[in-house]
Amino acid sequence: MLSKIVRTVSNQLIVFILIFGLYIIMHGHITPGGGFQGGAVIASGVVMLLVAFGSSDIKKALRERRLSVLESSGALIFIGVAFAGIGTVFFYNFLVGTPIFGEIPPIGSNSGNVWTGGVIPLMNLSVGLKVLAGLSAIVLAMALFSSGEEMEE
Amino acid sequence: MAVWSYIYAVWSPIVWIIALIVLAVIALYVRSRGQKNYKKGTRQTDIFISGIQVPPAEQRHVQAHNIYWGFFSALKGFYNAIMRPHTGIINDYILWLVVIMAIAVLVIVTVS
Amino acid sequence: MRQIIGWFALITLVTFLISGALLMHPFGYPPSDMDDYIIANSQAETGSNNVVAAVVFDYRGLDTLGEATVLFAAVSGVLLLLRATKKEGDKT
Amino acid sequence: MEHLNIHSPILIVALPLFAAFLIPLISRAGNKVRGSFTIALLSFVAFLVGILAVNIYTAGTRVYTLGASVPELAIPEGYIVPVRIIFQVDGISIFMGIIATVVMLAAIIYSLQFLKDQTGQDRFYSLLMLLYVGVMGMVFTGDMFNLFVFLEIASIAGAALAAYRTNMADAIEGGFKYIVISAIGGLLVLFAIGILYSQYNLLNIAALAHYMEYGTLDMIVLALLAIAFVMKLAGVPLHMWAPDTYTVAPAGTTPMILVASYTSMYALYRVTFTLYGGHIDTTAIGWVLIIVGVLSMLIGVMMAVYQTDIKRVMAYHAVSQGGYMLLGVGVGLAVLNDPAALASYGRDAITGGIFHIINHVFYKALLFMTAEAIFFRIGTRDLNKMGGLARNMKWTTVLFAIGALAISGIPPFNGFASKLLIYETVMRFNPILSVIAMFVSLVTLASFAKVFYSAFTGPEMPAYKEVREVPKGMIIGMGILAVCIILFGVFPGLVVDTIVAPATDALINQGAYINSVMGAAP
Amino acid sequence: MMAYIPSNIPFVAAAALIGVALFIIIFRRNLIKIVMGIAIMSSGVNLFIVALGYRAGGIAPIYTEAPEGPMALPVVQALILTNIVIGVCVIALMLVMVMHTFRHMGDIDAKKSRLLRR
Repeated sequence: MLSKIVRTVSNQLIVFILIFGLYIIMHGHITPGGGFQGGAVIASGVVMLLVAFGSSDIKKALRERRLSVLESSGALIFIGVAFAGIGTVFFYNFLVGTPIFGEIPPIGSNSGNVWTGGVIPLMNLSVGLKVLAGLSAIVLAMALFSSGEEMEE
Repeated sequence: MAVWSYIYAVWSPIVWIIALIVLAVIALYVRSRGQKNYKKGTRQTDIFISGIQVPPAEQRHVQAHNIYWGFFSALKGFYNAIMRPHTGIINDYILWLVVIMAIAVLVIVTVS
Repeated sequence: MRQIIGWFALITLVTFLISGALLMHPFGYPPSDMDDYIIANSQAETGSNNVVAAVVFDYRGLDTLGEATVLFAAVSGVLLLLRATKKEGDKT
Repeated sequence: MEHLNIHSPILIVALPLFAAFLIPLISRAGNKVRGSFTIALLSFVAFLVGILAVNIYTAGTRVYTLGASVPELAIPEGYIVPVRIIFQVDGISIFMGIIATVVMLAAIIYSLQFLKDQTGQDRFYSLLMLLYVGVMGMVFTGDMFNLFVFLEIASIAGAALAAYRTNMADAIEGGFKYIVISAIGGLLVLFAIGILYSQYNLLNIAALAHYMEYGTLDMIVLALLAIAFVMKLAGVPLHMWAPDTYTVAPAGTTPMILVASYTSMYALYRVTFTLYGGHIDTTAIGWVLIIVGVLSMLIGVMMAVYQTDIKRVMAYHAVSQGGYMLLGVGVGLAVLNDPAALASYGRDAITGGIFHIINHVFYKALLFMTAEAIFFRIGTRDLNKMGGLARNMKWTTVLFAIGALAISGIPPFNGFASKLLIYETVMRFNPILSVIAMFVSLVTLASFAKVFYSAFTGPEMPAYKEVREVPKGMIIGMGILAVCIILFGVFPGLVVDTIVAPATDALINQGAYINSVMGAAP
Repeated sequence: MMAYIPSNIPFVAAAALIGVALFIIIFRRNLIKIVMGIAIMSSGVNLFIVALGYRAGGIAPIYTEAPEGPMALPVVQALILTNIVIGVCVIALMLVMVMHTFRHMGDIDAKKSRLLRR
């Protein structure tokens, strides 16, 4: 556990990191970024908390089991969206042309519209969930192991 | 289906199995012609090593390490040679990879 | 001995890799049959302004699924290796 | 049904993937639920593999374009090259798929009992499924980069599984060696893929083969790809990781890691036959394969005789038997451009080499499982400490004997069938190679006689008086493989004609593979 | 060939980076350093592949408020995105195994902490 200044600052900062990560995830189809990048940003916020508060405190808040469930569900949503297109072909972008994320932007340079991209925003979201849970789980597990604490099974 | 023939040979596992059964029957017949007056557990079936004390059953088992001892000692030079590269160090495994890959690149580029 | 062989092989291999790099198309002028199609059609086919996102999640979606799978495998592996192994009757 | 048939290539990969993601959640309902779910799903996947196999043997190569508006639309309308990832399943792909599925079923049934009291089971089954996904993806995909991704999935899952027994230092060491080797091999493969991409701006194997020019860069790529895959399939002198990893991996996973290394062999064949076929000097490359094969056979078997760790003996034999496959296919490759020799013995040599893959995977998986059954009961792998186990473990003894006879090439088991094919054809190519192959088979028999003698026969050891037979589930898992071994040995002609000959044709016939994708190009 | 040298420097740098990584992996016994070598090698391959897609004067392949100009190739960027994640995963798993090795053997020297040989 680090000093009080670090703890307070990181407590305030985590909100901004979360918002920034979510922005990167949800705007992945119109601006640079995407699920992996945003998930990594949020996971780095978790690592910051881990450094500031020490692994034993974080363990109480972020149960490894919860992270594991979050990760599994992210992966399941991703493959589920891919499966949903199997009426045509696996991974078919079936949402293009529908009201949900289905608008087609003007071809060529344009100002960007969030309601485009078909299944891409959904996949970004699921991958973002998966990456943030996965990377946090890896770092948390390694921190707990090296500090000699047992993980819950 | 069971007979499998191509250019050189005809191989039929069914015929082989039948031959095996016939041989087994012959062997059993020959065995049944043997002497009947041998009894288990008497001195007739005891181990006899020219009068030396026979060790107890647990120590009589030849350990895996000692099997084919003659083979290994005859091929000592060969085994020393092929044991040396098997160091078990991960760096050496990668070194082998790099060496073989360098040779392969050289050979392929110069041959073609 | 090991050092000499190592250096020799390394230098040979890297020489070939570097000469290969020099033989490649000039930097900045790549051939682009496949990519031209994607750049031209990604907006109409997927509706995504970000062409890279269109490639990642639509044209090469299975790679991304594989990548997510790799991450899942790594997390599973890390949690498997760092598990608590003190349960009764647990044979090593 | 029709729908299942159309989508079967992707379902075979995606359903186990789905299961792998679901297993950590489902494990909360208990071990029984997870076990039955896994078995049920795998049976369904096996059924799909059957459907796909029948379809391929009747209708030829299957193309499945992911994300296109029609599965068969490999190239976008009015364009010249494929853009999307394409699954391309032909004879040899489905052949490898059948092997992986049968072994996976046996391994899961075996593991259900084997791991009953162990910790970390949910992760274990999840990773085992991922290993299966990696293998199936590698053999089904028609895309270079996708091949790399699935290779990495198989490597990571395999390494984590190999290090499963974290309480043992050697298990960690074996897993570490496997992942370092895989990572470096995978990165070199990726580098090679990058060079290919820079030249042709393509990633599809068929399209790359269509546009292949075979310049200097392509030669470097060939060397990188071939040697990386030779290392992953444990060919001498890049085999040293194999004994370390196979020895320590728990029983259910060792056969799957073995299958994963033969998947690399499939990738090697794919590269030499399909990607570069028609350009390379096949005689030279064929001789390279033959030399690697003969070295693997000889050094593998000589090292195996010396070992006293039961799984290490078998691991070195895996290296040695891999040499047979390379020898058979190498002879076929060496005469690929000589139609007369190819028709008279080259084709049969390739058939023998490929047939040996399925035979070897089955009996080696059985042998690894029996070795782990012994470990399960007596807690050691050291042959020096064993003896008299046949008195208490009768089924294991019988199953081990079947596997040992099969690997030594004793008729009527399946090892003899493929070895006979290899001896006969190699004899016509070069008699000395055939004699070496027979000698190796002889030493194999000697080595397994040693294992059988020191583990199963002999007086009853006082320490092992209380040893019991292994549970029924494990025997069923091994029994599946034993039945396959006997059936394949008794009906070799049937097996060769139905599943191996299409695989050989798929390898030799490069044009058909290219045409199934590039045929639509204007 | 010589004419390409100035323009092909990124490819040469990537190849050199791979050479450096192989040097580390071959000649350094410390397991952590081997892992570092693999990380460097991964970076080298990533650099190589992403450099393949650069177009002279090109812009990022994103149509939102895009200026005029040719676009860099998008596929390579997707490929290295995949490879970066794979690299992270492999390295995480390797580090866990090194931690276990240290716990068991009390050493991370490849020569001293080996049980499996011959």
